[in-house]
Amino acid sequence: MTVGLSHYLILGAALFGLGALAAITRRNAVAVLMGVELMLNAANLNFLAFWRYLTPQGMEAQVFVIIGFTVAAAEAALGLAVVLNLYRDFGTVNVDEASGLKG
Amino acid sequence: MSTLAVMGAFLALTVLTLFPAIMVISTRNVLHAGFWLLPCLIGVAGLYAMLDAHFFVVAQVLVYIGAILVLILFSLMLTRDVMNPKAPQHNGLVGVAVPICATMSAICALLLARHPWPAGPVAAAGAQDQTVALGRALIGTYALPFEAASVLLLAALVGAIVLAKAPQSEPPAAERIECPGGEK
Amino acid sequence: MIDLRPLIPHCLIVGLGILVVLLDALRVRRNACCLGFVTALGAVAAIALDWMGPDARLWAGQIVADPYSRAFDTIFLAVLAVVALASASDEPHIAFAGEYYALLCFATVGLMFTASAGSLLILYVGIELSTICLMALVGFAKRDRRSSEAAVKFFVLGSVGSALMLYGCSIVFGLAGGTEYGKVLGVLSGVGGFPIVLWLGFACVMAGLGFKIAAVPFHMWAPDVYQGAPTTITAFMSTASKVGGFAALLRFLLVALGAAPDRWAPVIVALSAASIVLGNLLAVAQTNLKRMLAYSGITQAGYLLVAVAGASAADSGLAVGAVVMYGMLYGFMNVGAFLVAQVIEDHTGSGEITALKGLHKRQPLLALAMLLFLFSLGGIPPLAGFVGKLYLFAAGWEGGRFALVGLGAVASVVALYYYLMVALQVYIKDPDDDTRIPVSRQVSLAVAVCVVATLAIGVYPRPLVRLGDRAATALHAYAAPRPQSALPSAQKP
Amino acid sequence: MTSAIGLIPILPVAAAAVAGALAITRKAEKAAPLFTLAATLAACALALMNMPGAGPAPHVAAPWVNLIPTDAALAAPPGPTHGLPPGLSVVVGVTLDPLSWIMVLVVCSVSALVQIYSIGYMAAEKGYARYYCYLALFTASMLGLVTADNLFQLYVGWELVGICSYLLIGFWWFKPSAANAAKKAFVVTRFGDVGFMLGVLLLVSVAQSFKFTDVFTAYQAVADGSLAVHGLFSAQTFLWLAPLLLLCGAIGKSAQFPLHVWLPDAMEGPTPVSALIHAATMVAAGVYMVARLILLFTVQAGGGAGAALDVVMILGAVTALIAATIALVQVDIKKVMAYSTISQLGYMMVGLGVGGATGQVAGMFHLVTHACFKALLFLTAGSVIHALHHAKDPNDMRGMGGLMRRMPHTAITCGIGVLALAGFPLLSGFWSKDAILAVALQRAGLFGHAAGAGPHAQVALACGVAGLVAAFLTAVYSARMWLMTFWGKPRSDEAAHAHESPAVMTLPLWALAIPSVVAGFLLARGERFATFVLGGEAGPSHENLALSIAASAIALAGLGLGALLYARCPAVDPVTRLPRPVYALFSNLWYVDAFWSAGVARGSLAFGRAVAWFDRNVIDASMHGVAWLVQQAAQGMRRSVSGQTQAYAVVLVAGAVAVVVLMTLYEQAVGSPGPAAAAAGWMVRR
Repeated sequence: MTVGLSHYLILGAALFGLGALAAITRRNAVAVLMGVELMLNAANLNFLAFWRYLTPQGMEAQVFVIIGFTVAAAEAALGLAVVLNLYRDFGTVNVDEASGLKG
Repeated sequence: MSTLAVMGAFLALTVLTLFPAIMVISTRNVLHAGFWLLPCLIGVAGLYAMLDAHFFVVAQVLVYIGAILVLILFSLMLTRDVMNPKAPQHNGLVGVAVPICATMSAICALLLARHPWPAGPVAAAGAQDQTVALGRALIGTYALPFEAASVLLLAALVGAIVLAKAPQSEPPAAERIECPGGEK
Repeated sequence: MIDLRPLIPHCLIVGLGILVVLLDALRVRRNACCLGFVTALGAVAAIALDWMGPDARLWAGQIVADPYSRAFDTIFLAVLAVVALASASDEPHIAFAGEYYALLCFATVGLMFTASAGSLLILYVGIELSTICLMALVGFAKRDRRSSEAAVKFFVLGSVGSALMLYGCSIVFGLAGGTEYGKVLGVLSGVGGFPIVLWLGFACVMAGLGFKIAAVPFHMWAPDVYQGAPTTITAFMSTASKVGGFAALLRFLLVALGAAPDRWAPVIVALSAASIVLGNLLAVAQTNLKRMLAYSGITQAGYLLVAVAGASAADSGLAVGAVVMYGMLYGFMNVGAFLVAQVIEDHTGSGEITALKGLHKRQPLLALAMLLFLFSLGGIPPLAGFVGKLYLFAAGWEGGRFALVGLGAVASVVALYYYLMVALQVYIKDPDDDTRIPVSRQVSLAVAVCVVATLAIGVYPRPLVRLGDRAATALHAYAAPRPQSALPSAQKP
Repeated sequence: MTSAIGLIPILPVAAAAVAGALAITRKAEKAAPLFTLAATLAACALALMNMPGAGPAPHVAAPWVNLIPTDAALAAPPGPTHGLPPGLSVVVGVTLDPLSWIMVLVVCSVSALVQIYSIGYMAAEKGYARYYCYLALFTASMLGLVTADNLFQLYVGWELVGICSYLLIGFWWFKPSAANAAKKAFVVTRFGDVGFMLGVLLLVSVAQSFKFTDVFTAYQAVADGSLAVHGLFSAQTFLWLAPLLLLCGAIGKSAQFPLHVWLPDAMEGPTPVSALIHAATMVAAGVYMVARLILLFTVQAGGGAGAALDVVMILGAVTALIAATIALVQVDIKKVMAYSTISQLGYMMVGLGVGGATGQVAGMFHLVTHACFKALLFLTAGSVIHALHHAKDPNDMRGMGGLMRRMPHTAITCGIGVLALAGFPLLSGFWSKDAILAVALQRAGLFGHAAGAGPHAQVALACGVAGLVAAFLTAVYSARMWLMTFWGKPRSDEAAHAHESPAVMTLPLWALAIPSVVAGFLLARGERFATFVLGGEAGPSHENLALSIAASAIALAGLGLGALLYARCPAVDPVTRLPRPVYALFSNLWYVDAFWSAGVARGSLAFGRAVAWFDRNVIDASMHGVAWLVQQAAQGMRRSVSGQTQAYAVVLVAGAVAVVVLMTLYEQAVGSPGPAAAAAGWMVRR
């Protein structure tokens, strides 16, 4: 049995689900950010697997991954600033404690 | 490399990726979760290597592990003193989120695995050729998304600076503490 | 050599963003309101430049400049101009005024990319660019706890939405070998018409776009974020950003998935019905003006989706025209309503609907403007909202979505209830305090622009109809060169 | 000169703008009526100068907008469309055919008189210019509605009338009851408007044009089978659904059972506004619309009997009867008149329900005469209330009495109005009511037979009889109202010291009293009216002496009964001081009185109370119930929006999953294997 495209895709799906789970269930905002990074990693893995197995001559997948990296970096930078702000105003970094807006 | 060795390497990398991912979710200590992210990202870099995406192996290590992860760990340490170690680290949504995320993963995995993808890997170009081609693409066909991504980074930078910079006058400390739902 | 003229307006707006930061940093603010005016003027200039540029498809159709994209660009830039103008009076109080306008400009560029996107790559970049800018802008009022909370919420949900969308893009890429819409369309002509996996990609991309347009069930962020964000940003988000989502959605559905409308239509119908019902129901119960407008915005997204659903069955021209038209007039009337809300909130410190009590005594012209916006949102003739809704429902009807149009009609009645509740406060209730509410000249000008547009479009919609018409023709021409054999029914041997 | 008729609806809008400017700037507010009155009179003059004659009716039109002009749609290959064609255009136009012309005159004259009257009535009120701004806007909307030559304009006018009534009923916004009444009027009529809008859309989708003439042609073609109906409906369904949807609009606007609940509450507005709403504008819109589109109600597949007309007629009869009984038990003078209006609108519907030109003429005739005397009645009521405005409840008839001497002009003109309303022989109401009863009973086969399509004979008979009963009740409550107000001795200090209103208020009363007396007679019992409306053709004759005598008798009997019951109520009985034999005679009469009280009157009073109870506790309550349910559901939903970011994220992710699942279900419904089925198959094969 050889390692095929679907193996990578299944692994990506699992990683995506785990990332989503982290983003949804962890209270700490930084941990939520980690979950989002895992989800983005899963998508990047998908892209590179497709690239390798289906379009090794094409460039779009790699460009997409670069964009994915950029977005991840941007979100990390901005996200941490947002968390810092939350900490300043609420004295906490737990996402679920900032729930004054509702209804 | 023999087929078996490839399979073995893949399985090892799978474990290296998924087990730390599970630990990121489940471990109580957030700082430990941050550290668990390291092997996970390294595992993904290994997978990139198996896919012959040499540039991205380096990029993964530099960008994710070198920059993002350090940023995350740094901010975890910055805010750690406010985290009560006895307070729950997970919200009440675990019971709902696990089935939903599991369903999502299962649907994705089943459908993607079932699809009749065109056969077999085609030989990939060497590392140097690949990188050259990527560089050309980024100033050629894909110049626009590349430039747009640079604007995106600029915007994120500007936004992060604005948000992170302390306001001129801090609100009084007393006001900060009595937040709704602050006492869990 | 590639003709880059179609990208001049994009470059102009990016340059404008950098310029205002520099102006701010170099303290070239002789007049405190200078930055807002510069931004507004730049936006208007960009509209003119945009329409002077040639039609083109650049880089293998990744980005398309045509009347369709220009019509939407016009909406984004007009909203940018009005919002920048309205923010100008607050400029001395904004801590980072230059950065504020710069981020608005960058967000607008991102939206312009989404309207021009001919591939998921550009679409994703555009959506991310606008979302990241808005994340920072939502949290801009740093000393306001609600602003910080809204920023966290928008950040967490926006990141999850963007991750879902990227994952969806990867699946579509895997199927098509590329994300240019023509390639995606090619997948549909392959074996089995609509590959099952494409659903997965579609669902994930739809989640990202649904987040942008705030349609149920991807809407949960909207009320909280709208309420917490600075009101000018809310005005921008609830109009330009929402319409940008529709610009991308229509092109994606009608071009990339244009050969399988019967497959995606049920999803659109379901989202539309759910948005209309839930948005209305929750709007009824609101006491905060911005929250009420947020839920009403969810309902409005549902109305727009009625036309999109209509585009699936019949010729799409009417639906595209209707969406362009409604996008434009919705921009004006909704921004206007939020600007009035901002004036009231600044003055009274309260965002509750009751803060509008007796507004007609405290500021009669502003009260009249609010009444016009509310009636227009409620779809009462002869205001713009009526004509727009007529078009949307006509498009839905044309597409055979009779039940959905019926639901929309009934919902319009219910919607009147909560719009009238606000009108009641403005006109019927006595104010607690009789002092006049001051309105700065800049805000007056911005509100006046919205009022004139709301009235003019309602009384004489012809020019806007022409605009929508041109946009529809352009999209039609863009989709048309694809082989008709791409239709699943035609490719049977 | 003809082209100037386009100004008829525009002039009052301009005047409203001027008045609005005065209201906002709060300068020279007293000048507002000059502008609005001038505009109204000018519109009236324009109409008079362009009276439709033998030739084609005066008409101007201008293309306004192509509704669906997409080049893409035009370029597309012809495929199945579901209705609206590419290039459907709206041509705005003003027409002055006889029907419109009459309405323009009625609207302008009533509006002008109300404006004059309001100069006195509203003199002490705040927001004087605002009031005139609304009045002018109201007039303009109604003029736009009645001069429309197409459904689009009709619909726009329809909605504007609703908004204006909202603004006017809520004019005294500081009274919570006024604010609520305004909201109620708007929301309740909107329920009907939904049906109306759907009906318009349905008709336009089939006719592919907004113009009345095109719509009629298309409708006739569908009935003949020469035009197919696309979409959901069969031709048969379309033929009954379209008129009934339109009727929904009329039920709301013209306050027909069961949507009449808004109208009595609408009395919260200033009284002259009530006069305008009840006589010429808001409520007349529904009747006018049905009359204008009567062809749609009459034409049925294969010339068969009209189910739609049956509905119109029954609805009208039920409304007329119920409202009349309720009016019997009211003590608020304006409430009596409100229910009376509802009842009379029911009458008009009965007339329209006969169908064809006959029904159209009968309904419109009553609309015109009713406009005269009901405007008169409301203005007199306003005069009384104005005189008693220091009283705790100036509307309560129990606090009135004896105003005849204090306010002779008001009392006499009110008396004329009451007699006209009751159908006193030879007054205007007598002729028009008689015409309605005559056409209804003719349709039923009595007094000669009517040919052509129309409602079933049994229905017509029942409704005609109901009309007779209602006529009797009308006479009773009319007499009661007048006697309680003006007769006898004052029952309160305010009534004892009331003063006649100023000339600016009494002159309009006399101006309305004259047509209330002579309008019916001049229009020669509806025949001259019919000839005019039908554009020169001689209208069918409904001359029937027997019926006229019967109707007169019923009206007189009702008035007499009312007099018997209420002439004594207002004060200490003067007859007790009469010589004994005469008193005995009156005592005997008193037995008759008691008999009637115990029998018919008390019975009908009880019935009236029961209906009022039903009205309040069932119909009103069900409206409130729906509102309550929505509120509860909304509050429940609201609690589920917890403010927890990650709960929102769950919904977001679940939404994406749900989209995939939804597509699976849909695919299975249409027969191809969805992802779940495909996945299951894959597992089995492994």
